Amino acid sequence: MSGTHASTAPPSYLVDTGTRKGLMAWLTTTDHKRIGVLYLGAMVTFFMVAMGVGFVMRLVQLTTFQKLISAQTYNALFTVHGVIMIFLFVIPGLPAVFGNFFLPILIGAKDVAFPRLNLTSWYFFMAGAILAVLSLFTGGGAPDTGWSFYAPFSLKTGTNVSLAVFAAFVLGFSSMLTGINFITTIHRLRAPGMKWFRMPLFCWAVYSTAWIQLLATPIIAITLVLVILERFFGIGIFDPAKGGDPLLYQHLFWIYSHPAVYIMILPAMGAITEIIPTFAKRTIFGYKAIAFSSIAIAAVGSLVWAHHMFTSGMSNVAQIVFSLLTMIVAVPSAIKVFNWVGTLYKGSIDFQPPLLFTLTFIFLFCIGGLTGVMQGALAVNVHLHDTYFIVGHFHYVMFGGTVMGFFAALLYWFPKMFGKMYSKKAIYASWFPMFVGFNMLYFGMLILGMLGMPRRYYVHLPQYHTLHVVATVGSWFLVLGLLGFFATLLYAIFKGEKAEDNPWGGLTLEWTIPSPPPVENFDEIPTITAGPYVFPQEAQ
Amino acid sequence: MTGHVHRDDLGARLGMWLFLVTEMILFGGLFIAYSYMRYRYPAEFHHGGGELNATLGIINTIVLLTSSLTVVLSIVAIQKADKRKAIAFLATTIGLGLVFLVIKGFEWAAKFHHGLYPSAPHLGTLPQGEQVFFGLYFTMTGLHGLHVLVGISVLTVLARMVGTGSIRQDRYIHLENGGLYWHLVDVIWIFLLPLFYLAA
Amino acid sequence: MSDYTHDSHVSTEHAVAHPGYGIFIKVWVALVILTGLLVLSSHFGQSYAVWGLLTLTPIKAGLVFYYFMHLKYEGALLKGVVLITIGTLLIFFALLFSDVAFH
Amino acid sequence: MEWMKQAAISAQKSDAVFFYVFGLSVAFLLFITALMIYFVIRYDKKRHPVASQIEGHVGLEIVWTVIPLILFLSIFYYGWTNYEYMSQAPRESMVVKVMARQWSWSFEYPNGKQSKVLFAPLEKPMKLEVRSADMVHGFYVPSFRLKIDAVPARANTTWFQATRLGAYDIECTVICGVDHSLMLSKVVVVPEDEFKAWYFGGENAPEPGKSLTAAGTPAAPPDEPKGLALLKANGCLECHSVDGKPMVGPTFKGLFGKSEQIKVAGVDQTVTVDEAYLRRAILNPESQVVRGYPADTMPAAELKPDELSQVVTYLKTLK
Ligand code: HEA
Ligand code: HEA
Ligand code: HEC
Ligand code: CUA
Ligand SMILES: [Cu+2]
Repeated sequence: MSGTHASTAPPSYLVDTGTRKGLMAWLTTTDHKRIGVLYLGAMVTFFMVAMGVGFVMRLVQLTTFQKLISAQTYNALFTVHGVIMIFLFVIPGLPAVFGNFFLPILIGAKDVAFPRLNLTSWYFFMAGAILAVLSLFTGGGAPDTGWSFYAPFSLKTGTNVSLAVFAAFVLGFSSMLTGINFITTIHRLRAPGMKWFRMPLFCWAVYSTAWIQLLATPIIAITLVLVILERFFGIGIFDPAKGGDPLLYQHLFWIYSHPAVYIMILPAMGAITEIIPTFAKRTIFGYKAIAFSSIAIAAVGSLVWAHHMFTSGMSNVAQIVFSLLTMIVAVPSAIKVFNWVGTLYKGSIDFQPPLLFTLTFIFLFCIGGLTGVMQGALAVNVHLHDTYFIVGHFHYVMFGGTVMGFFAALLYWFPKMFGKMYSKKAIYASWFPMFVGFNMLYFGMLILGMLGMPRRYYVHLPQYHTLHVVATVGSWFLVLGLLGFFATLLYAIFKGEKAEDNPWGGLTLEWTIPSPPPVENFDEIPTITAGPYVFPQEAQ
Repeated sequence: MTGHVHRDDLGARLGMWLFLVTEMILFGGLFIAYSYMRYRYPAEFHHGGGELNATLGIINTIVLLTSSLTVVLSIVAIQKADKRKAIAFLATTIGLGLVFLVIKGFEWAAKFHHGLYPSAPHLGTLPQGEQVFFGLYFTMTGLHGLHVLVGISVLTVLARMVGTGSIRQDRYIHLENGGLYWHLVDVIWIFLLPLFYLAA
Repeated sequence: MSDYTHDSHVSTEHAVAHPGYGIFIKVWVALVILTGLLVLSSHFGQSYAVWGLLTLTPIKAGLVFYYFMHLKYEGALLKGVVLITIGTLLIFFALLFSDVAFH
Repeated sequence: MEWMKQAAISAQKSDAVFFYVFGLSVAFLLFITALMIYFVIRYDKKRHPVASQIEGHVGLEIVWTVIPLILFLSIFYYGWTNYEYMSQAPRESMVVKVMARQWSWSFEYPNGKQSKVLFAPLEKPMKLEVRSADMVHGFYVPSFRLKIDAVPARANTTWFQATRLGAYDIECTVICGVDHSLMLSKVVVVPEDEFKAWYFGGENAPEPGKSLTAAGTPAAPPDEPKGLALLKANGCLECHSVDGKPMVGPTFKGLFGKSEQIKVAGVDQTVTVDEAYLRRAILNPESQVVRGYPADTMPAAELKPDELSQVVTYLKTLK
């Protein structure tokens, strides 16, 4: 790509400068920006696959595909869909792509603390991904337990659970190593004058996320090891036939997997917090409130896991404690939402695609969050648990939240990452079917759940058919919009206009360096003298 | 990057400690499982503990404690630029680690001999709580043994590095970090001893 | 060359005065004695054994952390890291027992 | 939606909380959305070229921390107290044992009577003790807004008091294998006297609520062989077909006299299916596992000797 004025400015990170060229240069890079792009490429690929799987599941629910796809295959489909989406996309998603690319730049550093470890994390990620794919075709075939691998079914089923679980274990390693790297980076590599409360809020979000990754991921790692040992040696800890307890499995699984949902959403919230001030042309409302709410989500988020087990037969005391804690964890999210809206107040708003996706994020996340609160109320949970309502809830938060946040961040930082600008009109045009389709699909699921449609069902009872059709048609609009979105960006990478260094008028450090950034980020490490969002009082 | 890396020993130790955080939580998950099950089956755990050889467990504790000591001593030696002593201390640690594994091996062999291993026909006839006890025993001591093995390998590499001089008085962060790992393995064993061997 | 220095360049914060051999040997003696006490307590019956487990074992672990692992000589950051970890584990235990203990 | 009308007290309790949270949620969602849209239009850079640099407002932060907190706590409290009511069965409840297995439900009443659908008298409390023979399953009656998991080696309890006559779906909500979505049954709520007539009416008492169950469980035709009826009653046909259709277990069609490849204690062998083989396969399925089928899926049947003979006799007729 453009390295024409190499004599005047340092070459961009996209230009090979070392002894290795082309693909090899990328696969051996320790540049945090290149690693971010490697993650991006890998994730888009897996994502497309999982998207296709989701699409096919909708067709099954139209009952048109039931001759082609057996019940066993359907069970494998939702397991694969869930595993890929969760472990290969939304958990690593924003930290691995944008955290890697922008965290060092945002705090004025030249790279992360352990660049080689960073590349190792990517290789762990790829190894896990490949194992996950292998598990589909080897052994007894694709796992059919759902992404939660509940014992004793996961211990008894003849499908290839062991390999899939091992893949998740390896992915967990990747996640932990990234967490170690980010915490150390933030503690040790901030530029002179970059005090904690002068950090952009995305860094706070990534920092909180990294702590959850460290404190929760090992629990899933050991749990998955136990599942494997159980399958191979029958150690009997989860197997009721040997005195084990399936509920212990559920506890251990959710001790990680609930905090994991905050691993997914926090960085997305962080990205949203960067975008709003830039387009409102004003400072963020309530900097400290947002920073501390990230920490609070990380802290309290680790304490609510058993709200996934209200109907499992655990003790009454535990039900009450966990329902209470679930309500408390919703407060910091509410604080963030109100501060975001407050930041729009008396701004001078420059409406651009990233802002559109940001507002979409807030709207959809609120629906997701509010449905979450409904499930957290005990009397309601006994009705909604394991129905399509849950499926609706988590698609709203994960897709409407994390993935929309991902899209917003991608639109915001795309010109910086690739030095190209996309067609804004095409983005607006693909937003519309995406938004309509999304709500048809997932609001349909919420209603289905309220009417008692259980999740993970290959065939549904006739009374649910109409809404299933609505949802499926919604998924077609959605996919249409998504394809438009990706086509636009892909086109822009190769044929887009050259982007300016600071197309949006942002104030954080990444906008002070060229697009795409040079290898070492900064010619000279900047000295920071003020907070991140200090716009001049007068109009520019 | 390599060649002109900016050196930050505190950063390196922070990274190592964060890694140890994950190790602590990893074993923490097992301790959680242990206490959950012990609460359910107090009598069976008592009984199961009686089947273990407490003497071997205690000897192994002393072995590991001593090996922990020799690791710190080797750091002190490096700080005093006493290369020969440092290597000697490391070699002692490695030796003690091997002793630990050998004793552990005998212990496991005895259990296998008595049909006390997961899925053994004999174990299947015992009360369920004892089956769980032995499941946990093999999992936890096994995972710990694996860590000892990794620790020995790491220390061996470190001893070599001391020999070649890449670890020396003004640059011994790798040795410190390797030592931290070894101590954590020791701490885990400190907990395993009363949970299993002294449970009776 | 490393052309930027954010704070103290080569940071060996505990470079001040390295502790000598003696202190560690003393700690080791203490650890062995505590192990002896632990074994002893387990001979007096179940409840002593449990109390021994709950008190002596953390003390032993604490000694290793504090001296062998040099926490004594580290700043607040690393001490904080360890405390956060232990706190998290304790909370996991407590919450889990809100289920197991009330059946 | 006829089928989702509240049919038990638990449904009223659950819905009350639901509508409370739902009302709050709609209000907040509309408020936030309206505010966002208004700000984006009102403070567009054309209308409002100079932004005000407001850094925050402590009072507001407190307001929007405390108000949601109070509301959330009220949701928790309301949800908890109503749930408390839903989970404490009255002392006089009739206790029904619910057994879940791959992939069927069965119910056993205090006097030993058994059924495949759950019969319940109107306006009388019924306590359910839910167990599982294999995997975790979920016992769910949408019209009662009631759910409890069936966990192996554990008895979970819940209760209901039906307030409406009718037949309501029972669904399994925890993924438990291929036919998870077919693990269905019905709760049939009948007037109390009709229930009593069946409950106290001995072995041949007609099942209550015939008209209601018609959709769910077809009544057996009168000339059905006794062996077939036993297969149905014991849930064998959940996994085996009599007409050659592939299901979880091997089909019974043409089984007798066929040569079968089996694994005995891990060793492959080929045997001819005779009467002894059938009896072993039924009473002790783990002793000889048919090749290509899961080893520990089939539960050992609990058949009396004469019942077993009838089953075997019937199986021989399936050419
Ligand atoms: C990104 C992922 C993500 C996020 C952020 C959340 C956020 C929340 N989730 Fe969700 N959840 C999942 C992903 C996520 N969840 C997944 C994947 C599952 C299913 C797993 C499976 O079984 O497969 C699940 C399941 C799940 C359950 C279990 C359901 C069941 O199976 O029975 C519960 C129950 O309490 C729950 C609750 C919540 C709550 C209270 C929040 C809160 O954090 C939400 C807080 C946000 C808000 C509340 C909105 C903004 C606030 C306001 C606008 C303030 C004003 C509002 C009021 C005063 C009412 N979730
Ligand atoms: C982020 C997570 C995520 C996303 C985006 C989706 C997207 C979709 N999901 Fe989701 N789904 C889950 C996570 C997700 N899902 C999980 C965890 C489960 C539970 C599994 C289980 O039960 O165990 C589930 C279950 C689930 C079910 C329930 C199955 C059942 O219970 O029977 C259904 C039903 O139709 C469904 C449908 C869809 C559809 C049609 C899409 C999509 O096809 C709609 C189209 C949208 C997309 C495909 C996203 C596009 C985005 C990209 C392509 C990103 C590109 C990447 C980069 C730029 C890096 N999903
Ligand atoms: C949960 C599913 C399930 C149920 C219920 C079930 N079976 Fe089976 N059955 C299987 C499976 C799977 C096999 C093959 C594996 C094996 O041999 O154990 C099998 C094998 C058999 C065989 C041997 C068939 C052959 O091809 O050799 C017979 C006979 C049999 N079952 C009879 C019965 C009877 C009678 C009942 C009811 C009392 C019953 N089964 C209930 C799953 C089931
Ligand atoms: Cu039984 Cu699902
Ligand atoms: Cu959760």
